[in-house]
Amino acid sequence: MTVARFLPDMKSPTGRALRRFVGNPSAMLGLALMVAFLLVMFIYPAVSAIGPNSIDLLAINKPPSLAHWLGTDGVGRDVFARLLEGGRVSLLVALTSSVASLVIGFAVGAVAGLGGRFADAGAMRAVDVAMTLPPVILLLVLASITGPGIGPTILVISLLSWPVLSRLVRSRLLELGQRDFVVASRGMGAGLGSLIRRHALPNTIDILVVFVTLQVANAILLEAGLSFLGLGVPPPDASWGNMLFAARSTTVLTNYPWQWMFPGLALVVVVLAINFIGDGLRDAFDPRSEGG
Amino acid sequence: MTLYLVRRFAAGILLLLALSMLVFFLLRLAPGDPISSYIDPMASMTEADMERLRQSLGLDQPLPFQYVYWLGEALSGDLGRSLQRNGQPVLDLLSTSIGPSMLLMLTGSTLAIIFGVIIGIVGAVRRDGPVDLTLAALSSLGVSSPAFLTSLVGLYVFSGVLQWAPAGGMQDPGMPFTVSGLLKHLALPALILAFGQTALIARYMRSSLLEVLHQDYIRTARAKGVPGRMVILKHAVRNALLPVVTLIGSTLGLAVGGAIFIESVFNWPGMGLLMVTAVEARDYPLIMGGTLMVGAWVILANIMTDVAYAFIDPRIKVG
Amino acid sequence: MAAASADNSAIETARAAPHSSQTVGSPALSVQSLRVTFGTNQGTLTAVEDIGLNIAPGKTLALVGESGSGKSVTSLAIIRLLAGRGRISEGSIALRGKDGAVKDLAQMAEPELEAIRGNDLGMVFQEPMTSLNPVLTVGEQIAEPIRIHMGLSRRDAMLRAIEMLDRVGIPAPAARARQYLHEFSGGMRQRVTIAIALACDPVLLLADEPTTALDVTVQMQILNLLRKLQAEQGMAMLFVTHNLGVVAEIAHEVAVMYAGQIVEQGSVREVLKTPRHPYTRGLLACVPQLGSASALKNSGSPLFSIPGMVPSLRDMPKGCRFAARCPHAQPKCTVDTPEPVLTDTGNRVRCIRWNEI
Amino acid sequence: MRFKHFMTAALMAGIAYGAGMADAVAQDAPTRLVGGFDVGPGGFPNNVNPLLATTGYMALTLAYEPLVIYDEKIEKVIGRLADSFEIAPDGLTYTFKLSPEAKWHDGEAFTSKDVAFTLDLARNNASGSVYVARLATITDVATPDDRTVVLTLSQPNSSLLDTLTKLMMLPEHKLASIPADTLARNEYWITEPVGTGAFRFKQYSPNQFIEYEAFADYRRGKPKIDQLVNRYFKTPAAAVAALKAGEIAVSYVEADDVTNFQSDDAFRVIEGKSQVVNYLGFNFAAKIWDDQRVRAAVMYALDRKTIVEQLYGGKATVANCGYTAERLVPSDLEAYDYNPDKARELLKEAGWDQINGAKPISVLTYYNNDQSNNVVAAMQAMLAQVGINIAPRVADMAGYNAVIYAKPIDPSQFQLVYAGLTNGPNPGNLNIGLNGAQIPPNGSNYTRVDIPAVSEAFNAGLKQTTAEGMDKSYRDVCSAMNKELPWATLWETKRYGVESVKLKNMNWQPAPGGGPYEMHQETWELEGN
Repeated sequence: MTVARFLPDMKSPTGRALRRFVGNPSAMLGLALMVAFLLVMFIYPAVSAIGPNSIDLLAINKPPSLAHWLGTDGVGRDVFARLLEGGRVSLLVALTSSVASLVIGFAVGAVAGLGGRFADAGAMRAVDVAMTLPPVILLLVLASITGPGIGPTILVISLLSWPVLSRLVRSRLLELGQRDFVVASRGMGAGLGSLIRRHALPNTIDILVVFVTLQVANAILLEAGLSFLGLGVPPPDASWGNMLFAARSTTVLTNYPWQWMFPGLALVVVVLAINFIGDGLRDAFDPRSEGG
Repeated sequence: MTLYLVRRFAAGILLLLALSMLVFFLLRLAPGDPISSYIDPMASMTEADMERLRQSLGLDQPLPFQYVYWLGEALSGDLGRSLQRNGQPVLDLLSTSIGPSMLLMLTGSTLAIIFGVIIGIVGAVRRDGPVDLTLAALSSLGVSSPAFLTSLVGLYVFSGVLQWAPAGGMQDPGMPFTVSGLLKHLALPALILAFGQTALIARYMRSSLLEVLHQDYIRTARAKGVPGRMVILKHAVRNALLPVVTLIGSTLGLAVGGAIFIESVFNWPGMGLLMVTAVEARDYPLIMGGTLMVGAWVILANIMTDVAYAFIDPRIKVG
Repeated sequence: MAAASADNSAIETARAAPHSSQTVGSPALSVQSLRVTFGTNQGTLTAVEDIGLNIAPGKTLALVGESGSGKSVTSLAIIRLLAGRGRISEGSIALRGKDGAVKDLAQMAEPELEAIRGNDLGMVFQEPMTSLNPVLTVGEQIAEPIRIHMGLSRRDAMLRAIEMLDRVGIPAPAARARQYLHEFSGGMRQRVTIAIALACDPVLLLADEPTTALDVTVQMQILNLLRKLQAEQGMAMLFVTHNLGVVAEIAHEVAVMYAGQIVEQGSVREVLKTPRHPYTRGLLACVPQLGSASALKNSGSPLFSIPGMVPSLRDMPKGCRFAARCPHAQPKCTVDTPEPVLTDTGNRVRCIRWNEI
Repeated sequence: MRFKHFMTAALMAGIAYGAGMADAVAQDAPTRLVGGFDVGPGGFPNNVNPLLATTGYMALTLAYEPLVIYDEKIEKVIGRLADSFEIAPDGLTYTFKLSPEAKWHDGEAFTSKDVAFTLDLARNNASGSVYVARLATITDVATPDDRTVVLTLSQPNSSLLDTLTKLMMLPEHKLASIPADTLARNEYWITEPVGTGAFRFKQYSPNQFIEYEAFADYRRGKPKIDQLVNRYFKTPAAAVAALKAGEIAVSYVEADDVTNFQSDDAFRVIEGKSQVVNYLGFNFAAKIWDDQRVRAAVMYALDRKTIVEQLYGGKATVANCGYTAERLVPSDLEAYDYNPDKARELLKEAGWDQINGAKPISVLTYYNNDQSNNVVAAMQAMLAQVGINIAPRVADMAGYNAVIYAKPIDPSQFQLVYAGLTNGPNPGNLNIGLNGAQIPPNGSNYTRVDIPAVSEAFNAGLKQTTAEGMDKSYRDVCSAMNKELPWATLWETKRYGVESVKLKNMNWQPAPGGGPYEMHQETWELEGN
C-alpha cells in the first residue's frame, strides 16, 4: 500500500494504529465516501444558484433532469439542493446525539460494570426506568415543552438511545472485571476513574464503535419519526428525516420515487461509510490484530 | 437464584410505581387534555360544555389527589375506564391488545435473532470477503430504513401489487378465526419488524464473534482437531452470544415502541396502535395502563436477559 | 532471561530411557530444513529457517531459546496452527502416525490435518487461564477430541475423560468433570489441558512452555506428571521452554535456538555439560549457581548476562547471527551463514570456530 | 435447534398459503360487502354511540336513522323516519309525521315515544351528548299521538333541521332503564345496540371493524347485501392497499392517492365538493391584524390561482368569502387577484414595519400530510416576498385545541391558523367560527373575530325560515366577509372516494362529516361475490 509508506514509521501505539487504519482498504473507502459527502455538502450550496427552499410551482414533481439533477418535490424545490442541506442538518443531529448518547451510555455502563454491586444495581434500575418509559410519550412531552427544532430534536434522540448501550457496556465489563489485569490494577489502588479510562474504554472500543455507527442511522430515523408527531426538524427546512417521511403517501411512494429514494440511498451510503470507518478504527486500535 | 428473582421482581414493582408517577405528571405537561381531543373544530361545543365534562371526569382535582385516586384504583385491579368515547374499561382494552402485540413482537424478534445470528456469523467468518461486504451493505440498508417506510413499501408491494399478503388487520374481518388466516396476516408485518432488528443483531454478532475468534481457547479447539465449522458453531458462537443476548433482551423490550409504525400501517390491533390512539386522545387512564403493561414487559425482558446471561456464562454468578 | 531455579546437580542425574514398544530407531517426528515466513505490510519476513530435528517415541526434545527466537513458531508450524499470514514456505514435517504410516504435515490439507490434530498429535499451551473455553464444562472439553477421533458415545467419552482427569492427578474427577474452568486453579487448568492433549493417546505431544505461567512448586508437579505420562503412554514430546532447569529436568535431547535458527543440538548431557556454541555457553553462564550468591555479592560483580540485543527479523545480519554478541567472533564469522557441523561429543553446532574456543 | 425449524416452517407455510389464497367463495354463499366507511375526515372510527358523534354519520346510518336527512344530492333536507314535516311561518313550531311501518331491529314498533326520549336524552348534559348547545332553542317536545311529534322553539333557528339530520333515533324501550350519566359507558353500545336502519349490529372489534347483517323486515325492503363490514384504517395508505388488494369495495381516498386509481378500470373515482372552506384565520387577539389593509395585503400576496392549478391540479375552487356555492356568492365580490406590489403598498400604508415587521409569525395547523405541507411552504414563500414571515407549527388535534382554547388566550402561541370549517350544506355552520357572540367560552370563534357587519349578517341569517330568505342573508354574509376579511379565505377543495366497479347503487359522496344523506342502503349490490 503506497500510502502507508509515506507515513512516518511512528513507533507510538496510535501511530501504528493510524498506519493500520490507513492500510485497511474498506476503512479508506469509508473515509473517502464520508469526505466526498461532506465536501459536496458544504461546497455545492455556495456554488449553485438553486436554494433548498426556493419553490417553483410550475415545475412540481419533475423527474431528474439537467436542470434539477435529482428532480423536484411537491412544491418544485430542487431535491438535490434539499438533499445536501438536509444532509447537513441530519448529520449534525445524528452525530451530536450519537456522541451524547455514547457518553451517557458508556458512563452509566462503566459505573455499573466496575463500580461494585450497589453502583451496578442503582445504575441498572435507572436504565430500567429509562427503557420502560414509552418513547411515544417522552417524544410528545419533551418536544412539546421544547417545541420543534434541531436543539430539542438532539436532546430527545440522545435521551432515547443511551440505555441499550449502557447494558451492553455493563455486560462486557462484568466479564472483564474478573480478569487478572483489572484485579491487579485495583490492587495497586486504581480508582474507578482510572479503571474506566485505562481498562474499560479500550476493552469496549468495539462495542462503542458499533454503537456509534448504528446510532447515526437510528438518530436520523428517529428524527423522521418525530416528523410523524409534527416535531423534529420543522418543514419547510429540509432534513433527510422529513424528506423520507414524505413517502408516507402512496402516490409519492410509487409515482415520485426520486423524492424519497435519494435521501434513503444517501442515508444507506453514509451508514455504510461510517460502518467501514468504525470497523477500521476497531481493528486499528485492537492490538491483537497485529497479524491482520 | 430464587432470592435474586424475588429481589429483582420487588425492584420491578417499585420501578413500576416510580414509572407511573413519572408518566402521570409528564402527561400533564403535554399540551391538551382528553376534553380538548373531543372537540372537533367543526362542532360547536361551548366552553361551558368542556368545563362540565372535565368535572365529570375529575380532571379539575389537584394533580396529586388524582394520582393517589388512580393508584388506589389500580392497586385494587381497576385501571379505570378509557376517556375515549365508548369508555371501555382499560383492563379489557389492554388484555385484547397485548396478545397481538406479543405475537407480532415475539415472531419478529425470533426471526431477527435467527437471521441476525446467522448473518453475523457468516459476516465474521468470511470477513472482508465479497459475502461480508454485501451483508454489511444489506445490514446498513436494514438499519437505515425507517420502520414506517419499510412498512409502506412492504404493504404496497406485497399486498397492493403482488397480493401475496393481506392488506393489514389480524384476520379477515367477520370470517371465523383460523390459524392459517392468522399466519397469513402475521407474515408480512413480522418480517418487516424483523428486517430492522436483524441488521442490528447481525452487526453486534459479527463484531463480537471477531473478538472471540482471537481468543486462545479457539486455537486450543483447533489443536484438538475439532473441524473448522464446529470450532465456529460450538466454541466461538456460544461465547460470542453473551453480549448479543443482552442486546436481544433490550431490543425485545424496546420492540413495543418500534412496532407503533408497523401496527399503524398494518392496522395490527396491538399495544402500539392502542398507545398511539390513546396519546392522540390524551386518554390518561389508557396511557397509564398501557405504560404499566409495557413497563412490566420491559422489566421482565431485562430480568430474563440477566438470568439467561448468567445461565449461559457460568462465570457470572446471579445476583 | 529467567534464572534457572532447579538444583544444579539435577543435570547429572541420569534418566533411564523409557522402554517403549515402538521400534527403536525410526523417529516419531522428523522435521527437515523447515522455513516459516510471515506476510506483513512491509513484505514477507522469515521467522525461522533451516530447522531440522528428530524425536524418537518416548523421548523428549527440548527446544530452548530466548523469547522471539522462533521456538513457539516452530511448534505452531508443526501442528499447522500458525496465526494470521504465517506460512510454511520450505521443508517437511514427517510424523509417524499411530498407524505407523509416515505423513508430511507440511503438505497436508486442512481436513486431513483435523484428523491428525488431537489424535496422533496433541498440544499444550502456555497460558492456562485463557486456553480453555470458559462456558463449557471441563468434562465436555476433554471428551470432545475423544468423541471426534475415537467415535465413542457421549457417555463412554465422558467416562474416558474422567479417567484422564484421574490420570493427570485431579482429585474427585467425576465431580470436577461437571465443573467449569473458573473453578480451577492455574495448576489444575494446566493438568486439564494436558488431559485434553493426551486424551486420544497421541504419538507426539507438543508442549509450548506449559509451566512458564505456573509457580515453582506446581511447575515441578507438572513436569513429574508429564514424565509419568510419557512413561505410561510412550509418546514423543517436543518441550518448548526458555528455562534451562526445566530442560535438565525433563528432556533427553535439546536444541538451542537463536534468531530463528538452531545453533546447537544434541543430548542433554552433552549440550549442558560441554556446550560448544558460544551462545549456549553464554546461556549456561547466566544460570546463577546455588550457594554462589554470597561469593558474587562479596566480589561486587553483577550476574553474568550476554551483551547486546537479538537482531530484528527485518534486518538479519549476514553470516553468523550471533557474531555481533559473540566474544569469540572474528571477521570470517560474518561472511557466510555457518552450517551445522558434528562435534567431538556428537552435538551439531552452527559455528565455524567451535573447536577453537 | 428444533424450535427454530418449527418457527421458520410455520412462517413459510403462512406465506405460501397466502400466495395460493383464492377466495373460494361458493356462489350461493351470503353476499358480503366490506367497506372503509370511517376513513378520512368524514369518518369517526370506533364511535358506536350516536349521541357523541361530531362526524362519521355515514357509518352510523348503516344501522341507525335520523328523523330527517339530506337528499341524494346533499342539498335540501327531506324526511327519513319522518314521512313529512312542516314548519310554522313564525319558525317556532315544527311538526313531524312519523312513518307507520318503521320497526326497531328487535321487532318493536318505532313510535313518537322514541323520538321524545331521544330528544330529551340529546338535550341532557349527563348523557355526554354533543348536541346540547345546538338543541338549546327547543323548549318543548309534544307527542299528541304515536305518529306525530311537535317541537316548540324559544326563537327561530334555521340550523335546527341540519342538526336534526345528525341526531340518530334511539330505542326508548331499551335505553330508558339505563341512567343517563352511565349511558356513555354502558356495554349496550358494543353488545346489542338496536336501530331502525337497513342493517343490524352483529359484532364490534376495537380498532378493527364493525360487522352488520341485513335487517330482514326493513320497512323499505330487505337489503340485497347479507353481510356488511365497516373496516377501520389507521393510515390512508392502508386503505389504499386494501382497495388495490380488493379487500374493501369503497373508501375515502386522499387527493394525492387518486392518481393510483384513475387509470385502473377496476375502480371508479368519485369526486365531490368537500363543502369545507380552507382559510388563514387572523388571530385578532394578537393585535397585528387589526388594520383591514394588512389583511387585504395578505390576500393580494397569495397567488391562490397558481396554488389551485399546480398543487391541487385544478381540483379546487378559489374562495373569496366563506362560500363558493353560486346561490350564496354575489357577483360584485373583490377577486383579490395575485398582486404583490399592491400588497407591499398596503403594508407600507398600514405601517407594517412598526406593527410587526420581519418578526416570524407562527401559523398553527392540524393538517399534517404532504399536500398541506407543500401548500404551507408555497404560501410561506409568497408571503415572504412581501415581508410577512410565517413559521408553520403542526400540532395533533388535542394539541391544537389546547392552544386555541387556552385560558387565558396566549397570542404569542399563534398569530395565524391554517384550518378549515364546514360551509355546507347548512351555510349557518360558519356562524360558530365568525360570530362575535361565539367567542370562547360561549362558542368556538377562537380567532376572536368581532366585526359587527359580519356578526349582524349571521344573526339575520339564523332568523330566516324560508330557503330564499336564507340564501339572501348568507349572500350578505359573503359580501361582509369579502370586504372585512375576518379570514384570508383560500379555496374549497374537492374530495375523493374510490369504489370497485362491482359495487352498484351506493351513491357514495365525500359529504362533510359523512352527511348523513339519503343512500338507500337497502339497494346496495355487489356483483360477483
